[in-house]
Amino acid sequence: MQRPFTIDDIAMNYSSYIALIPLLPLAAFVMLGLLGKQLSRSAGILATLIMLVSTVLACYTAYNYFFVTGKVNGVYPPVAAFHYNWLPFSPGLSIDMGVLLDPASVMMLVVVNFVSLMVHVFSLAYMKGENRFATYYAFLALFTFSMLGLVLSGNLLQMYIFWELVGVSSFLLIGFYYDRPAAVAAAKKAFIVTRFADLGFLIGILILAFYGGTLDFNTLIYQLTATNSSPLTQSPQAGFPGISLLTWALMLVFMGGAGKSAMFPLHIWLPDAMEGPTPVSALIHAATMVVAGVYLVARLYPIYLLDVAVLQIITWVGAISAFLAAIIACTQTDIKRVLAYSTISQIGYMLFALGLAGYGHTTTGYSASLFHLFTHAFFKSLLFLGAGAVIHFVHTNEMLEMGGLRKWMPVTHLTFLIACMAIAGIPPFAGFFSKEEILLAAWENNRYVFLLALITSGITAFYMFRLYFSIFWSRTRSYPHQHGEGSWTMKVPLVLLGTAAVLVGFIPFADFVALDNQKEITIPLSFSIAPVTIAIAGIALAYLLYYKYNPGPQKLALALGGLYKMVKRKFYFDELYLFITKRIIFDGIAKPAAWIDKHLVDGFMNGAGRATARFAESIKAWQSGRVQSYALYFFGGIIALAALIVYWWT
Amino acid sequence: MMSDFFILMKQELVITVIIFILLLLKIGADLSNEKMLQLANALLLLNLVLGFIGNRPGVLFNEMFLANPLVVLEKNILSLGTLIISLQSSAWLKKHDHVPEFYILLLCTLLGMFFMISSGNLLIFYVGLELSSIPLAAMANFDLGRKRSSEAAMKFIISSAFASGLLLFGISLVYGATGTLTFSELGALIAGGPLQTFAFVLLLAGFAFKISVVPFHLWTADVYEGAPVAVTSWLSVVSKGSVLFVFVSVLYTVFKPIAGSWYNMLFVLSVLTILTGNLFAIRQHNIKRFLAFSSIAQIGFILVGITGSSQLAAASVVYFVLIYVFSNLAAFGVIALVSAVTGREQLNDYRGFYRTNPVLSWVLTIALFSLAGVPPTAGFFGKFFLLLAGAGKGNYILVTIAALNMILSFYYYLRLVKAIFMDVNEQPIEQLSIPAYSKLALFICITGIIVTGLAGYVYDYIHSLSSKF
Amino acid sequence: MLLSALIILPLLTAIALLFCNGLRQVRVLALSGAVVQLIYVLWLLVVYWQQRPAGDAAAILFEEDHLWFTPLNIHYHIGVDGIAMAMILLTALVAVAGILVSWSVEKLNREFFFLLVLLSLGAYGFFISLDLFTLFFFLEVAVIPKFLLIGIWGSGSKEYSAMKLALLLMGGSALVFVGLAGIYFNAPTAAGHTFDLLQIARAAIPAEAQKLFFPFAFIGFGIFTALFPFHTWVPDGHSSAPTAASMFLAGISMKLGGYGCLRMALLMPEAAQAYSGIIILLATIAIIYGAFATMMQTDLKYINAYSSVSHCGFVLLGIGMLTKTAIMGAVLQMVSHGLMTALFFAAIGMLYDRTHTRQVAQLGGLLKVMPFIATVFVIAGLCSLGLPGLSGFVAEVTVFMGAWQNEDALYRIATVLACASIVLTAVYILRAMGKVIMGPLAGTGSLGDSLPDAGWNEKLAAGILITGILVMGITPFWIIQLISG
Amino acid sequence: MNEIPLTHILFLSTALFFIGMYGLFTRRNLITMLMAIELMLNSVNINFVAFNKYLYPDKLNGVFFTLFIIAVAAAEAAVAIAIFINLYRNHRSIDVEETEQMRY
Repeated sequence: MQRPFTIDDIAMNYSSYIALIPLLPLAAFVMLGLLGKQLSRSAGILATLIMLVSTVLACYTAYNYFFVTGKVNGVYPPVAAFHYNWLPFSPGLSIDMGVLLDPASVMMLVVVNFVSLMVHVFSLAYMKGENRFATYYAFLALFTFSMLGLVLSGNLLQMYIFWELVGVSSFLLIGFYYDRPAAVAAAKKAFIVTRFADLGFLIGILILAFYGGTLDFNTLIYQLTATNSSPLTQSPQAGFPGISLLTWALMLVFMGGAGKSAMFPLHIWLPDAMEGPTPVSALIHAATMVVAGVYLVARLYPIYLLDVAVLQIITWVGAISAFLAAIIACTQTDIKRVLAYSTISQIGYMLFALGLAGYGHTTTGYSASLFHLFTHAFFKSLLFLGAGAVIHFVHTNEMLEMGGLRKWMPVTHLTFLIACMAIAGIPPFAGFFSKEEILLAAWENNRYVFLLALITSGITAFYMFRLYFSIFWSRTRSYPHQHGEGSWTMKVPLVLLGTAAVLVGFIPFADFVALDNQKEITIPLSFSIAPVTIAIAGIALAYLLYYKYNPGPQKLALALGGLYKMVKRKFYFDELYLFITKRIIFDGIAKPAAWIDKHLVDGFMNGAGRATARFAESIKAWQSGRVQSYALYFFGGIIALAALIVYWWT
Repeated sequence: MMSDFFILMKQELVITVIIFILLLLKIGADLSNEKMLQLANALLLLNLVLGFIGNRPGVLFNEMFLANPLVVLEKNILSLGTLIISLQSSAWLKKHDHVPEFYILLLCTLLGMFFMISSGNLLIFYVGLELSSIPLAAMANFDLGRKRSSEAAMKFIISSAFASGLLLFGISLVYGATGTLTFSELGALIAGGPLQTFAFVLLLAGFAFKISVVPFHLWTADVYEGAPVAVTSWLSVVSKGSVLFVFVSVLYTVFKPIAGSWYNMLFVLSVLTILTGNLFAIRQHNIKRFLAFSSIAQIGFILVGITGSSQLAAASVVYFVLIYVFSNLAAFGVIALVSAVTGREQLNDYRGFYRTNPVLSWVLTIALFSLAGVPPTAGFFGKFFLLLAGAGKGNYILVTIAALNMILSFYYYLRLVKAIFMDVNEQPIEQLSIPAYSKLALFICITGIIVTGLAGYVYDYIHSLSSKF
Repeated sequence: MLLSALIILPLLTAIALLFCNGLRQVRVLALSGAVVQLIYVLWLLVVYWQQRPAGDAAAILFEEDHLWFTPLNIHYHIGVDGIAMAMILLTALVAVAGILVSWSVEKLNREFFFLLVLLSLGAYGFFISLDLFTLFFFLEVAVIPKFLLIGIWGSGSKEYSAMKLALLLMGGSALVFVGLAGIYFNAPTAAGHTFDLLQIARAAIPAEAQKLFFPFAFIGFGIFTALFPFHTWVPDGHSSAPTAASMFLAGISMKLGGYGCLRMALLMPEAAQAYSGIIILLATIAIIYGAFATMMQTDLKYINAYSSVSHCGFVLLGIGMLTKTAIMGAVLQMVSHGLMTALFFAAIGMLYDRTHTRQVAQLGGLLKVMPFIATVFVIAGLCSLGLPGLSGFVAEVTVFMGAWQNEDALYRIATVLACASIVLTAVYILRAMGKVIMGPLAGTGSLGDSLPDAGWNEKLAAGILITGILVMGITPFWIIQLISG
Repeated sequence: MNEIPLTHILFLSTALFFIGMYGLFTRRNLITMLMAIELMLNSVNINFVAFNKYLYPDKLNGVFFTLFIIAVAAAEAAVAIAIFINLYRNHRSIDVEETEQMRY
């Protein structure tokens, strides 16, 4: 694998404006943060306009990268547009703030900007009348900035920095309704769980950086892939018995990714994160931030390719997450939670697609995964925005309290249907193509995974349409407050995303985003039969159970009994974590630590003081006040000294 | 020859003259207390001034009486202390009806100390010692009506008589072993035989008694508590200082040959002294008694310095005594004023002192900090150099013990500071008007505390003088 | 003379304070003094940049050397290198902020500001002195003002805390003294015995002497910077102290210890090498155990005090790792923690002034009532949990990077444990934040949500510190250049 | 010519010294204690004279010293008695056990 070169003259025609793409939202954040109060209503519009500019720039960059610069001898070269030596540790080792353009990052650039813009527009209506309206947009801008920085970063620790920043902005946005205890708890949970994962990420970075001798992605990849003499690859030494340092490093880095992408068993924060405003969920917890884990693994893919074991772990983590999340999604009644679990499930797809290369047959999973990431961004954000519109209309998250909404909100209904089709993998919607590629990769590499994925896709179709039917069909209710579907600012994003969800599937994605030496992906029509049929079966089942309101579902639930309950309670993961934190961390470690400090360490100091005082009290009789005893002691002293001289020092 | 006599013994002569003047005044015209105090203070000031001019080194009466710059300086330090004390005690003496006697006795002791300091011979040394201690007993009794005062005097006279008895026994043994009483000759003859060493122990005990080294210290607290404040401060500063000067010179010259054994003794004694002083000081309630024990601890630190047995050590001791004069007298100045006006001498009486007397509180606090050795007060430098001198011998165990004991001493000094600044008190000491004399005295002390440390050349000067060690 | 001004200015301010009375005069004087000092320090920084040979952070500038005690060869020798410069800057910033937050101290205000200024004076002197004697001198100068500040103006069991602090620090300086004496007599310099840092550094101290005296000096200084298990003065002292004093204590005074430890480690490299294992052990314990102890605290000031124990552990960790990067990280952590914890204490003080409670359980949702203070609180918290863009991250990641360069397996484990603290910190910070700032409103008493938000002085104070934090967090390269070329 | 050897005299003086010390430790009447001290001083005198006569007869240091001691002892006794009288005025007794107000 030859040194990925960076062509300066290419770099030239980006560096001028490319930095603006993330910096504009930052500017918006600072502006709104400082003088949000003054421009209350116009704050949103301002932020949205800035986002628009940034999006246009992003698209122009993409155009520039893919079509103007184009391929250089067969591949799209990674371009380090520019970098600034931000925090030098030691010669060679430093955090550089830079911009690294390669197909993946450019693709993400577009996605993040576009979705973010849509959310900005949507929120104009959705968040109208919030008293912290400006703050909301400030946080949105902050998040967009951080996400873009993450996407563009060309340096491990730069990525970590923005990784943390997206984490904190997600914390702020989840906790936006800060006076709701539930929201606060969810925000804390999200931050701490991801922080725990980031610990792994950080240590992984330390290992990689130390042995790679650099933090820069390109150089790092070159160092580790080119030279096999790198101490990382030689297994046990310095590492933990049996497992090579490389494995450790990659697993730890993946741990970070798994945390952000809410993979089992670190997924617990994502469903709770739905406490945040719905557009936020659409942006952060569906389209962009949660896929950061996938993006991270993709970034370091050449290194991951060195270590089969980790890739296989990734595969199974992804596959299992996809499956379990899908099952849980079937039992949830809070529409946002359903979507959250479906998000987990879909990201599971992306991750195991990446991992599949571990079985060493084909590496097509890479572009498949990123393709799914790409399409998923559109239809999932669409779903969330649709859900947002619905919630905005009915003022509840409970699907059981909905039904027949198609009458009142046709646009939402239509777009939502499209999105459901897309996620269920019905041709010709976007989801179909990406999912097909993933399934194909699975088929080529590991049949078990393929099987699991197939079943999951069926379940996906089922629960999505369960959702769809119970919102828009089922029994028709009357809603007290009959205001319309919502202003155009809410409709436009839905429509735009809808069209995207229809069209993006036709993009020959693999031509743009692929590994350097990857073979063409061609899906034989015959292959598509099984998935599609299964998807349709799922839809059919959903139709039977939920098209008209009937007692069927309850019966089914009762029939399944304990199983149903276990799934409904999300396999008791939250309880498990609660036990670990409360019983083990707090009661088990922290309480004793505090006790020791108060009673042993501190007690020792005070005890020493008291002991001295008591000793002083005990010898006071010496000073008896009798002049004769004084004289006696005097004489005794002389004798003692004489004795000392005689017997000790001679 | 005759001129020699007048020049070398100038300071002693001046004191003698002053004593006689006071005596005649006492017999003849009876002046009012104010007048008498003015006169006395004026004379003491004169004495101090005269002490600085026209000195030169030399010896008299075949080496019985030595005079050299260091000795002169030491004497001047003592005269300074005397002046300050007399200024401070004016508030108390005003109401007393034996002012001249007080000064006569005071000056007699001072005279004795002078002789002791410049003694070149055990005989003169003994006479000086007695002359400096016997009148002191009488002074301790100067609050004639108070039980405690007379008790203190009794304890002091008995103990000191006993001590001097042992000292004499030691001297007699030295004489028996060497056949001479002159320091210079002794220095050559001392070889460290058992008899000599035992004799030395007795001598050491004699010194240790005067500077109240544990276990020869037991009289200190009671006498300090019982005696009038003026006498207490005199005891704790001037008499102690004088004996220290002699002690150092005798150790470093006469007993140099047996330095090994007395080094070990001082090691033990210093540790004992610091510990005991601190431990007892922790739980005192009477402020004079408290200062007595704290001064014992101070002596311990000085001993640590003395173990260094070098020019550095000698200089540091003299330097420390100078600083000690300022710090301790500043403290005693405030206490004297308070007890003279209100008669309150308990530590608890000082609770909330800052509310009523901010100035006095700051003076007392600075004095305490200087005693505790907190920069930028001079006490810090004094202690630092003492311990450094001690460390010079390479005995870091001793230095560590001493240094860690600073924590203890810190504790009780800060306890008083806490009482002054932080505690609340329903009937605090009322607001006091500081008489001019005390003002002057306190001013001298505080400037001393500030300047002596920060101005490096003071130490340099003393160091240059103590070159003979 | 350039550098002596750093001592002379506060001295003059202090003396002037004695002669003016009335809160108005006093605080204006104190503030103007501090501000002038800050400006002067900034100017000095500029001069330093210009004069210093490029990339040489070890270069000592503005040297002054006067013989002080001839017989002992003690000098008044001052000068600054990059590290000292950074610490001075920190001191100046915190000093101004501290004076600002104690704008309306009611009782004995003259003495209060006098002591504050004296404290800062001690810090300045300490950081600029190149002679171990003056170093020790200023170290102790700074002890007594702490005692009085806590004891007189403090809250809670103030006397106890003040006494504890004074005694432990006294013990620390006693140990330091022994160490210094050992260095003095054992450094084979050309000029005989000397306290001069540079000369001692040039003439290497014999290894066995180092091994004998390094522990004294290091533990002694360590006590000042909350070395486990001598950290017990930190929680009580900080939480009893008045706001400004807490800021000075945690922001400046604890740094004296770290700086001293650093100097000692550089002065006695062999010994530092020999003992680094123990240092690392203690530091790691402090980090983890401090963090866990913090989780169980219910009083905001205790939370911050214990977290200071944990954070100062990073300083010692960095020093103990003995790699260039790690030591750089230690210095960064000193500066960062100084600013951050000062800000935190300031925020807590502001909350306390209004709600009259520091119990987490009794507070809640204050973001609604006092958005500014709440924001300050949040920023301080985020900085303390090492959020990128704020100073904390820069310092910690540097320490980690440097620590990891030490290849010993056990040291690696220590590093990993230290890394774990980023999670623990997040836990306790978010718990406190979630309860006090977010959630339903509580603790505002009868006033309800009519409690006033920060006044101009508090805003200014917070602004200064936040600026420092942001500048360091967003553009760390210049301070890195400052301290390590 | 049977001359008394020095040792005998030294024995005497030492015995006298410790008798005096014993008296000081045991007697409760202050006057008696003072007398005991005088005993000790006298033993010292004997020492000096003896040493002077037997060992260093050429000079008279010892004898002079003795004279001084006697003089000083007299002065000491005078002051001591004065103090005791005052003590008696205050305490109505010169029993050493009575004077233990100040202790600890």
